[in-house]
Amino acid sequence: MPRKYVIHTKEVPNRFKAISRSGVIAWEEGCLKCAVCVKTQCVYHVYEHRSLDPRQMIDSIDNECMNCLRCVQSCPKQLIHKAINPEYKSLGDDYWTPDIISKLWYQAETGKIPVSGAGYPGPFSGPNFDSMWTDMSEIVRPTRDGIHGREYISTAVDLGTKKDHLDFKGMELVEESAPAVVAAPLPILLRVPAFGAFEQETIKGWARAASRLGTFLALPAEMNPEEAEAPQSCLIPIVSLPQAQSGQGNGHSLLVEILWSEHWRKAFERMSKSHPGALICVRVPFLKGAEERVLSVAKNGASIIHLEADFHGRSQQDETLLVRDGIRSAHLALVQEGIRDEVTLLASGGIAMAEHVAKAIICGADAVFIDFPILIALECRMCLRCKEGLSCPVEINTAPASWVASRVVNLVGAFHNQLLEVMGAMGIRDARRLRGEVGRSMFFDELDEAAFGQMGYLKEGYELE
Amino acid sequence: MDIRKRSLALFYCQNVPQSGIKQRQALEKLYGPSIKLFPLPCSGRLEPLHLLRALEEFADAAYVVTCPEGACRYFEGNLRARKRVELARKIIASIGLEEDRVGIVMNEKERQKSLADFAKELMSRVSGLRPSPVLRPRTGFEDPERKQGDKL
Amino acid sequence: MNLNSNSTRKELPEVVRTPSRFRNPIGKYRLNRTTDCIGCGKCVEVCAYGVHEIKRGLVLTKNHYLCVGPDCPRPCYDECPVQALSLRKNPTFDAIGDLRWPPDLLVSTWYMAETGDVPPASLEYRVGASGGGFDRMRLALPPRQVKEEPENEEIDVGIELNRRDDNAHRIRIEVPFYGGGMSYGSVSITPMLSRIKAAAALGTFCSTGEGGYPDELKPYDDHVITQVATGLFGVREETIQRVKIVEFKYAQGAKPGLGGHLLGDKVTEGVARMREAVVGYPLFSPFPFHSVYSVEDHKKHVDWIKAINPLALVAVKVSTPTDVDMVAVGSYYAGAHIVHLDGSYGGTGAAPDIAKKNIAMPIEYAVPKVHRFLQDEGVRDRITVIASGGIRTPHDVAKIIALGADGVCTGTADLVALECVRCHNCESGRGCARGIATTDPELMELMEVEWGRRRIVNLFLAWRKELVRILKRLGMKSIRELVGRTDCLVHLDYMKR
Amino acid sequence: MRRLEEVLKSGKFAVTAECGPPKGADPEAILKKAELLKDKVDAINVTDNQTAIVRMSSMAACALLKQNGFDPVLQMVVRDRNRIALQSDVLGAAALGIENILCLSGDHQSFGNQPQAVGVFDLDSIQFVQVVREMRDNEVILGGDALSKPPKVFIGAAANPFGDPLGFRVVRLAKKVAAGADFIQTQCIYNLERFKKWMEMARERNLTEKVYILGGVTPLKSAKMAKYMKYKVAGMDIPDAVLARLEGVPSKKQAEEGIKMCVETIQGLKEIPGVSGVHIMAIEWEAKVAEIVERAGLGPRPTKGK
Amino acid sequence: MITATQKPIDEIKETISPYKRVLVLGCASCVAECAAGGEKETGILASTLRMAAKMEGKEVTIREKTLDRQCVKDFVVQMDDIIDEYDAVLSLGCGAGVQAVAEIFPELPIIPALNTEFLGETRDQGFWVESCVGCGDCMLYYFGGICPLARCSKQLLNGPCGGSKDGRCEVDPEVPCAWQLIIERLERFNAMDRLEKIFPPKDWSKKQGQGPRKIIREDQQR
Repeated sequence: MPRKYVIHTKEVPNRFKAISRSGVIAWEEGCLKCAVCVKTQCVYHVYEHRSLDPRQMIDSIDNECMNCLRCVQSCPKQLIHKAINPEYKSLGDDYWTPDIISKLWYQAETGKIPVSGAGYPGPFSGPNFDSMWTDMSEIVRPTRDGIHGREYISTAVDLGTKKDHLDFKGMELVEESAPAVVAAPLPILLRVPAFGAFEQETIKGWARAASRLGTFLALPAEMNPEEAEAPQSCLIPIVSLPQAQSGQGNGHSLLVEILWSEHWRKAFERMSKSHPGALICVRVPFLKGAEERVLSVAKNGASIIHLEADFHGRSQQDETLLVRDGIRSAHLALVQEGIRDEVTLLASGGIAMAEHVAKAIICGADAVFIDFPILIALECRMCLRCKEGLSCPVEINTAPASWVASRVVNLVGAFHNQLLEVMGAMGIRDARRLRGEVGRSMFFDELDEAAFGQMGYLKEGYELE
Repeated sequence: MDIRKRSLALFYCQNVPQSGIKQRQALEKLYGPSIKLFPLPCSGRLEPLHLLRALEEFADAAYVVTCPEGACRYFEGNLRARKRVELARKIIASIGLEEDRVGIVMNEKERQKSLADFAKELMSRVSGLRPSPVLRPRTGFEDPERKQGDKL
Repeated sequence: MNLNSNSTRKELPEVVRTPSRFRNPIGKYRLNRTTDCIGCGKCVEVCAYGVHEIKRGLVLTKNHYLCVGPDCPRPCYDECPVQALSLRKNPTFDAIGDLRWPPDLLVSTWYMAETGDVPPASLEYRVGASGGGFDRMRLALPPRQVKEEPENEEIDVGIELNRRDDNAHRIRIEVPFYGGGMSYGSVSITPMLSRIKAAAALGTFCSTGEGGYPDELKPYDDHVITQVATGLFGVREETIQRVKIVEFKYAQGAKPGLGGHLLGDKVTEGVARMREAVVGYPLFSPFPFHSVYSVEDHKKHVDWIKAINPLALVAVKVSTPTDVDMVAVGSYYAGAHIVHLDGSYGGTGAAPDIAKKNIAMPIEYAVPKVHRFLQDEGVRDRITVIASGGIRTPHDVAKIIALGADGVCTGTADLVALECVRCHNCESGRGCARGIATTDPELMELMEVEWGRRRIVNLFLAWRKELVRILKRLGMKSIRELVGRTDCLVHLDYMKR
Repeated sequence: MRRLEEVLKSGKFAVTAECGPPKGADPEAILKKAELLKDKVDAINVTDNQTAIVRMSSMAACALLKQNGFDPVLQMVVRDRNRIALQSDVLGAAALGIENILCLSGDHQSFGNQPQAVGVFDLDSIQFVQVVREMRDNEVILGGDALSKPPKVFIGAAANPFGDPLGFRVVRLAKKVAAGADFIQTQCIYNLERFKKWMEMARERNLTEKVYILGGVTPLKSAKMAKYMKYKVAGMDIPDAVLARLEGVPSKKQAEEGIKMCVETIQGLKEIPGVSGVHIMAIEWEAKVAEIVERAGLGPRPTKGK
Repeated sequence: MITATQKPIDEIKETISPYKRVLVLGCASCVAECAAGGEKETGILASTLRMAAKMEGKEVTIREKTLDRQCVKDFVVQMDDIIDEYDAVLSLGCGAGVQAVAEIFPELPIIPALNTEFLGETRDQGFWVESCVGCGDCMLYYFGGICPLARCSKQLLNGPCGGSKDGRCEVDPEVPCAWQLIIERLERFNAMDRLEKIFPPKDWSKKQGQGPRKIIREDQQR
């Protein structure tokens, strides 16, 4: 059994005031100044802690209110109203919802998993990963009690080709020159996001986080920090074809990523020569028919394939193609071809929450890259201002590497714990066993059709209520 | 006249037409660092201190845009904002700053203006002001040294 | 010992109007009164809902929340001689609730808990806004003249819980629902007593949850379901012998596949004593029962209870995995009287967000699956199927019964009756700021047992009334006739036009 | 014996008038005014910084009048002096031979030309009446210290039958009587009906048997003055009919009409049981007092004293 | 409560002009109730002064802090840690607060920013009126709960002066005649006889005279 993998987290405060859902509007004029004012009774001390941050002009009353409405409901002159904080509403977009963003902030700040009471408040189901449920069972398929550490659940995964048999030469095990697999203690790899107001310092921080977590950070080769600044073995340089031909990339890499193109083999061969110690991952964009391409890449010698969707978890080409289905098709294609274990399938794009990690793996990925979450961990609001050339409201460019690293460790620590929660509930002790386990999951389309498909007939004259 | 030569802190009620995040960013792109936009759940949330701190920290002028009179979701938020703005104007006048550095514009019931209309109107209105004597040495919007997170 | 339940129908309790504990109840509308008001009292006179009040010559709009808005037949704002009144939507209304419990549902539940009646038409009290499941299903009611509608008095919404025909108690509940488990510790004794006293008044039951069986509940033993969960907190032979129904909790909808978790802050002295634990330390229930890894193990569990209390009904509370149907049948063969399916979208307790929505299936899928499977197995008539996990309205009750359940368990609805606003902060700090899910002595004072009892009774009387109305429209005399009648339902997404 | 007390005690209808001291140190000014009233009135009230405007002190003016053969009534207000000064001034006045003191609250300092002044109001007017009575009758000052020689003064107080609330006005009169007032001079009477009512209430309480009430009158010079008094002067009650009557005559004749009305009022007062005299406050119009007295049939005054 | 109003800004600027590092010190008690010296007003004043200083090109440090109560030394000493950073304190406390702070920090100039006005009640939104003079010998029983010392312009104890008309005071028609109110109230509960007696001269020594007044409760003392 591998050594127990624990991510040590500690609270790392925000640099800016986090934006939360609530807003309080309290008229001061006409206040009766009650001796026992509802404001002083606030369980969360919102009014006592109220302050104005003049740099951001943020009034903390919007950020600290927890929406219990007691002040609204008890003020004798009804001087207090509730609103939804407009800054909150404007966070992110339809995919990166304010709820997801603020929960990511929370995890990066505290390293804790988000917990709340009173049931699930969200939609019945939704697109992509939102229309999946994982399975569990209480009696006939016993689970193990791993969440609180009473039993060990392994999240480790192997990247590379897993041999389905051992080669012997006489009595000796054949040692191969190149490493067949690289181990990662958890199925989460970091990746520098496609855009963002980050700097070299930020990348340093991400690299340190990857190193502390024992995982990897994929980054364009030209961003590769100096050796003194970050351990090179945790970096995955992303090398373009011209770069590959000029022999770029660092010599210590265990993994190198190249981009798929018509001529990817050329780059692949060039890299294999210049980086004999590294595994080469081929990144395949998630386009229509991507599974064919994945298959062909696999058959042509690549041991790691990275299926890349856009940051909303869709095909870059066609918005109706969802990464969930892309992973499933690629996985199934490999299975059908009988070469599933010869390649590692990585997925990226739209992995926003810990549940997406588990679900992507269930759909067939071995591990996933997370990109924007490691930016959001740095308080990014997904406002995309940086894309427009506007200043970053949370000045990510000024964030010190140590802070960046700790925030990302916290986030991944929380993701890891949530993965344990899900695996524990499913009774799965090893992340490698989770891959492709669609039998341990449920899909909305099938369930809904089975349960309600027959309920479409309205008899003449009947009324709906 | 280049209307971007003075900086404006613009507080606005989120119920002002076309004041979503897209429009807001478009304005920031258009006017660059000379405008800073602050959405409020209601203009009545604004306190005089918000205006003063904006003037103190980064803005040549601080204005509030509200819903039309009688159309506040919170019944009287904009009326309260008006009184608070009046107080802020008195305060800055008392130290010799032009009253017009602070002001309130209420939307009109009949012909509702958008956030962009207000931004344009106010940017041109404040362009006539002399540089704020409070912002010396002139630091612009993006100076990270300005941190005075004191209590409201 | 009386083995037969009392077959005569119990008298219904009376509605005692029980307004909000807070000064300003939240409603959908607000009336604004300008200073132009001349205090003539016209508004007081025209309003049929008691929104305005005149006191010492001063006219006050005291009960904004009772205003029915544009539906009002005689709007005060039209009749005011000086136009001092205007109607506006309450701005706070939009800031409460969520997709499962949108503001309309919260406010209408509060209305029912206050008045014991369904709210005026301006409030949507039947479906939520989650966009699927119950919220996309509608009851299909026959044209009025087609079926003969029975009299209200003829309609029976009660159900029998023991359908095994064994030696255990015959128990009939007067409404097709009982209270789901909320542990002592997750909530204080006040809501617990309120719920159990309400259950007693309504002729039904309420579960203790897994936190033990406080002495305060003793007078209501006949209406208590005591829970045996994986943590076995406060479980003793004596408590099992006290009750008529014992519930095994294998899993719960709030966090399927996970054990209960009580944060250290909530483990106060009383809670620690009850659970035989240490003050201030968090308590985790293991998952699952480590003694139960098969149906055979499960049978041992049931036999254990039967040895201690041979007359008790055994309920088995399980979650909704893919093989929920197998679990249900297994429970039957192990000797359970009730299988209680707790869907993944329900739950009142604190749970990791990841567990709330992603593990196990919603109750809407589980019930028809189980119902069909039990029918195929030929044992559907021998076991009572109780559904829970997202039952918010009387319409949800009717729908889930039509999908194949016999009855339901309520949880969140009770809390909403007690003025939960669904801020979801039950778990943090001192617990519920509104004094419901808290063990903080100061916050507990925000609520009184009698108030809570009345609110819950009122809510469920309103539900009952609504169920009677629905059955009457369907031409059914008993709620049992509705079980499995999916033909009474239409799902909007599959509706053929 | 002092003239005023003597006239009143003899049951005759008394006549007093008011004289404002000059805004200067000239003794002639006050004497000149008094001269106009000589033998027309029984006593002359000297106001104490009336309407809170600084003038020659009432005590000095009274002393001058006394020296010149008049019977002055020293008006003292509690606005400007605390109890020490008030008591010492009472003793001083008595020593100077001043025999009548009218104890008043005084117009509020904010009305005059020294609005920043502190209002003392250590004693109120009723307490002051009581203090003077104690000094005179029991020969003690406040706190009980004995006096070597008590001030033998005739104690007056003011009453305003037109102030609100009417019901309490008589209570207040009763309190002044109980405190020791010997005579009462009232606010200017234009509303005779209300005055009659007030008198009736006073009679019911038997107050007219315990105190001499002098009705106050002020001749109106013009409609303008009437208006001013009606709307601007505190405690005045000028019925609309009075104003209308003045306005009904050409402005040149208004002064004459005012005097006529004043005379009529005095005649009316004479008819009211319990009214012991009239107090004529001809503000800066002392020259007309003689005419009013004559026309009201009050002259000549009984001659006595000095 | 004690009411106060802020001094004109010019006067405040003048009085703090010699100092480079000024702490603007609010008080969350009475003066916060009357919107003169609470946390909010303190923030506004500090901001205003900083702007004024910048306009004059002065290099000064002005920061704000609000104590729960300036007149209770236990709260004042909480500033001990930060007080060395300042040359002067601009206090938005009442006169008592200013002096209590001054006593704790004898080496530091404590400058008042408020004019302490009176003991008052909140009559309406933004409207405070004097209702007690702190005479040390309460007579409200006799006067039906309305104090003529505080509310009659002439502090009359034995009934209204001649200027009371239509229930208004002669000094200011905006002000109701206290005596009118007293009489109305006493009539309402048939207690007019309380006014029949003559109230003797007030013993003012309880209000002022022998230096600052003191209250000593031995049972409360250590």
